[in-house]
Amino acid sequence: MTSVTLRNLQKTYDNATEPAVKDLNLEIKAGELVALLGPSGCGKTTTLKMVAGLHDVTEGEVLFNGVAVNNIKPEKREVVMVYQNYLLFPYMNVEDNIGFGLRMRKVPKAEIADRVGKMLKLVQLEGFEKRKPSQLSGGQKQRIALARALIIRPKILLLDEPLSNLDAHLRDEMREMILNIHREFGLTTIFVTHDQEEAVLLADRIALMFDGVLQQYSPPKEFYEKPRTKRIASFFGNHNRLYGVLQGTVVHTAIGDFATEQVGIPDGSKVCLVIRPQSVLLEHSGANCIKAVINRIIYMGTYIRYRITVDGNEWDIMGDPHPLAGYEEGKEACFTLPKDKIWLIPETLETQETPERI
Amino acid sequence: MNMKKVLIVMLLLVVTMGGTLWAAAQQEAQAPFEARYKTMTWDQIVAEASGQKVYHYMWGGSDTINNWVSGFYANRLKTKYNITLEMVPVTGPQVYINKTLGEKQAGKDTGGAVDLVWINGENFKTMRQGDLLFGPYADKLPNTKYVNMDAKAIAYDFGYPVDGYESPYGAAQMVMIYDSAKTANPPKTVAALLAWIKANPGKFTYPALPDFSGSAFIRHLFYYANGGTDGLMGAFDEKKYQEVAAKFFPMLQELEPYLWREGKTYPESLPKLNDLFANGEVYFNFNYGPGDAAAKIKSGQFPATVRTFVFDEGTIANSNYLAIPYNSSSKAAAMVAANEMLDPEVQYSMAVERNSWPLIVNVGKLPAEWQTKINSINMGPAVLSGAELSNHTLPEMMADWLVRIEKDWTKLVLQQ
Amino acid sequence: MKKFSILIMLAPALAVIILLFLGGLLLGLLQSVNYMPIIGLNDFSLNAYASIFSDSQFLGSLALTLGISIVTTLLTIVFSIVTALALRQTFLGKRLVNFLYQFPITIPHLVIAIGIMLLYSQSGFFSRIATNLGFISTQSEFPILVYDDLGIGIVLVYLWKQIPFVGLIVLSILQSSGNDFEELAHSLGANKWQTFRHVLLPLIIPGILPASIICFAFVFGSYEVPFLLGKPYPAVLSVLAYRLYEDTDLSARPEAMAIAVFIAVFVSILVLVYKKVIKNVSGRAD
Amino acid sequence: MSEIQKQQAPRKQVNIIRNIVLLGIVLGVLLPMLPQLIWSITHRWYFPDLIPSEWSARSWEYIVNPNTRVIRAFLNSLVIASAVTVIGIVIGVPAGKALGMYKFKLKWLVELIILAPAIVPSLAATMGIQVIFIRIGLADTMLGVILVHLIPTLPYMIVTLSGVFANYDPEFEEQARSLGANRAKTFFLITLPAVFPGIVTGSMFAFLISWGQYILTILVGGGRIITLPILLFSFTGSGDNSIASALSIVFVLPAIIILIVTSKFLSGKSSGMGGFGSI
Repeated sequence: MTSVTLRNLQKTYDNATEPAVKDLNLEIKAGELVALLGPSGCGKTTTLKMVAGLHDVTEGEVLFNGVAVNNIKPEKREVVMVYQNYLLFPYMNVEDNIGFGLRMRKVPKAEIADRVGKMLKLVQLEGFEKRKPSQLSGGQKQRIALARALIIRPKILLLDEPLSNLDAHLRDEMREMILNIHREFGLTTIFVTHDQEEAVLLADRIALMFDGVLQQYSPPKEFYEKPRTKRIASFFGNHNRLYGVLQGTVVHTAIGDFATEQVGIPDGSKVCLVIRPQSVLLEHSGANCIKAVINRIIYMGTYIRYRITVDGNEWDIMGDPHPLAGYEEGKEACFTLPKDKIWLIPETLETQETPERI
Repeated sequence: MNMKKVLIVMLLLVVTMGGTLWAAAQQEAQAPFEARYKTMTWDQIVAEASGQKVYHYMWGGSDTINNWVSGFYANRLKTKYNITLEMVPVTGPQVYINKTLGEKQAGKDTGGAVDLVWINGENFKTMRQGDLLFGPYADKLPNTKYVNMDAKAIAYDFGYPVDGYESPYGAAQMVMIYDSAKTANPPKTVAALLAWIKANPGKFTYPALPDFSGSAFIRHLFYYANGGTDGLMGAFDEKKYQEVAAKFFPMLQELEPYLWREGKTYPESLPKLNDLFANGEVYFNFNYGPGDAAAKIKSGQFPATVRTFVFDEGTIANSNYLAIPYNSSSKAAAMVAANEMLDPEVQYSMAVERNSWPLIVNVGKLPAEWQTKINSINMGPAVLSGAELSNHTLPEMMADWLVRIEKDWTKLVLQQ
Repeated sequence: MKKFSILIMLAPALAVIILLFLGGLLLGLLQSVNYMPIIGLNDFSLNAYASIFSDSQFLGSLALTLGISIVTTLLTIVFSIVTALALRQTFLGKRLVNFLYQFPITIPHLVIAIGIMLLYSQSGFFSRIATNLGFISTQSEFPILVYDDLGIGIVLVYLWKQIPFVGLIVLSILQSSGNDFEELAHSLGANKWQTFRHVLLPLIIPGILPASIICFAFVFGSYEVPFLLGKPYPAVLSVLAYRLYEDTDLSARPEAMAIAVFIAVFVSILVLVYKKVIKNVSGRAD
Repeated sequence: MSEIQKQQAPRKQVNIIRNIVLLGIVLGVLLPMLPQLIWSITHRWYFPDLIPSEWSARSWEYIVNPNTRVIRAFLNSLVIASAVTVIGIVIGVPAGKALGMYKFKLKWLVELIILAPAIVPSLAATMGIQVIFIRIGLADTMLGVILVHLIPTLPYMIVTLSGVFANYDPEFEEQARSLGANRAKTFFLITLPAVFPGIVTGSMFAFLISWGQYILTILVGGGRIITLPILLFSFTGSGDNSIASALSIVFVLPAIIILIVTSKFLSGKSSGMGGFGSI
């Protein structure tokens, strides 16, 4: 079991002016399954390759179990990477592909055959030994690539966009397999993805990166409920905003005051109040209430979406799929923001970021 | 894809091709020149030549000669007779012989590619025997009056009767070439040269036969092996050949270890030997043109200290000729061009501009004005005087001998 | 309709190649067996073949031609891989070196033949340098690299032309997939040599084999360079064939044609064998 | 610290090897092209001098002298190579498209036939066909020379283009047509730009193969069609290094221009160089 620590990690490519990864600090516990999440070009794959030792580190350190591994060659790190496009060696059959790492370690042939057999069983592809990669489906290729990585019993498993090349139904199957394998082997696993849903479904913790900078590192739930910035909030989907100033536990806004339970933000801070559409209640409970005209009502099957305008911002609100009396298009209605569901983002934090893109 | 356009372009292409074929198929309606020229006056021939184009195939490896033929000579023909002369530079005579031969084989008896060639020796004999030459025409050329047409070295080309199927153009005589800065006293007999070669291993070679000059050099050794030219001047004689060969080839084989690169290889042409000589890798060179060394000094290929000599027992002399292929389409113009080559002014220019020496014309037969002019030419220290050359000439063997010597040389010397 | 339009699209190309090329080969074949009534050859005979195969000059030429072609092809493969591996990395002046590397593709053989002669002959530039440095005292001591027994000068010219041609193909293979496969192999525990041996080489070799075959065939049948830089004896097959074709004795022509036909058949068989082997080995039948 | 040094040592070594290879490339490419530059302005340069003892412009005077027809040979070469290239494009584009985009019966045979001249030397075929060319009057003509030059050039043109067409998506054309472009507009605005890099590479091959051709030109042109290689050959045989060098410099000029123009097309994936992998 190996923990991974990234300390002040920085990477600047030879022909680039801007670093691809900036001053990254990350603690990954032994046996943890962590997602590196972010839009393309955010530096997540670069980070993965620095952990693997495939890219040199410009500054900072990669530590395994507290020991720096910067100068250890990739083939000696016992870290193995599985690529998005599987990269099965086209001129080798399945058996040879899986056994590759063992052959490189000069493991006896009999043992290789034995371990390859076990691996094929693990990935449920027994009998495929002699197939060529060109005769395999995408999901099968992915499983072979996984088997090829696992057979060398790595300390750390790195997955680069493991599900992105698969069809929707294969994706579920594969996700199950990754989770099962992770559970069974207890491997420290880092995977890269641009899909927040995938990250949420798989990871113990998510490291979200924008433009080479780590934005937030926490369990998936917190990204929904406690995003550190508006941009993070946007990245994790639909949310509603309202701006105001915090006084004690109350946010003063142009349309009224809202109580919150959040602590730690200095008095008098300008804040952005954030709340998820499903957290807004369709009821009038006196406190934390908004009165607004319903612009549109859209029936979505499992729920009904209400669209209102709050202090110039468009809000979406999710309600039960049963129409509610008094909540009709063009009429004014009441919406309650439960104070434990309100999350405040201090406006100062936004200034260190690049302009917001949604 | 725009199929129509492609089709149209293809169609145009086919039409162009077809047009060319059709044009080529259109033969001249007039009676062929070869049926009429014998009864024509020279003026009529000159008149017919006007406007014709002559493709003159010749060896194209000398900038001075190329320049002279395409410049002075071609310009003169253009202004004087309205004849366009196109020099076609080739690597050797086999190009145009084979070309004419191929045309004959393919049945192209008119409109051949070649109109005028620079030729002599076995090549002439090959073309003559293959019925590839037009003629006899030489007696129709007015300027042959300046030449001793009856002299054996002119009336017989390598012992083969010319019979008017080629007209003389230049005289040639083998001269040995050396660098006076490296060899103060060159060996002036064949025997002395052979001794010198053995005393200075690696410093002598000759171009691989059938190179023209290499073959000429070897023939001097053949004469030497025979002890002179006795018995070699007639038609090929197998018994005589075997007798001389029995001495000749062992002599060459014995010489091989002392040659450049121990005789394992030979420069494949005279220019390669020139290069070796110019760079001091070998100390001797030779050339059929007594003025050639001077030309190479001028162009910088040879050092200024280069000199020439002839063997005391003499060196082989012969003549260069022009000939007209049987299927030339510009025979009249080719005749005019061949005649113009013997014009005193042209001969003078050849000596001065391209170091062609000695001249084929008998200077004594020329108008007095040109006699003085030609006699006053100073060819420089690298060129022997006309008298020195003419006092040391040896005759050529008939081509049959050459062919046999070359064939056996390849077998017994080169491939050993 | 579609069939028809495909035929039209192919027709011009096929017409040119079938008429000129295959037709030419057929005519050559007919002339080699002395049968072409249109030019007065009526006596079918295989004498030309009998005579070339019993001729030591032909056999010597064949050996020389094969030697030059094989050595050139093998060295081209080795050096194209070595140079492509070096060029793949980033370094100062990469653009310039890349540009230079493409140079030989466009430069005609003749020019380089002259350059090689001026550099490597015994009176050439390197010989002069060696003399001036005192390594040798006369030019005869300089190794014979041009007009030599082994065709070294000829090989040098072809290497100059072909290494970048094949090298660019290697480079494109390396750039399209080589990097990822290489990283993967490292992460699976292969060291540099193992990665090269088990990953890059198997990726490169099938990719450049076709180009190498073209190179081999080109060298085997080309005329210009061996004519300029070769010895008169033995000469490579194409020079020998053309020399016989040019012979003023027309009876040598069937032999010239026989050699030409031999070259064509030999190269064709080679390519067919290659295709067969490729099919069996890699299964990438196409 | 010591570990860092240990790790950097082999990398340095690799760099040294790489730099040696790079130096080899630079010298290897440039050296055989330099002697001509010096020789072309040399008057006397004997062994073992490292620099000529006398200089002269003789060779260049020879080149520009209209009598020597170097310039005309240059123009002849240019006309022939350009014609071969244009005809090559006209024939090659449809054939390349057919081979690159469609599957049809006997495709393997068509491919084999088209590739054959790239593998089997053209000398054999040209020697065979010469006698027919003489008979039908194509010998000694420009057209004849252009036709035989097509033999070795077409395979390269077609292979390059079929490689490009294989990567070409015909749905772009459909899209353009559905957006209102007519056939011609579709061809010029969609098809042509997409296959342009392939046409450039193919043209480059065609032009250069024709440009460097000696033996086919002499066989069919019979010397009457004088191109630069023919002049160059008669001088390399004559040992006049100065003129041979000057001629070879003239000979190489278009190649350098072509390289500068096409360089960016050569290395890219779109170049169709990959087409050679399909043989």
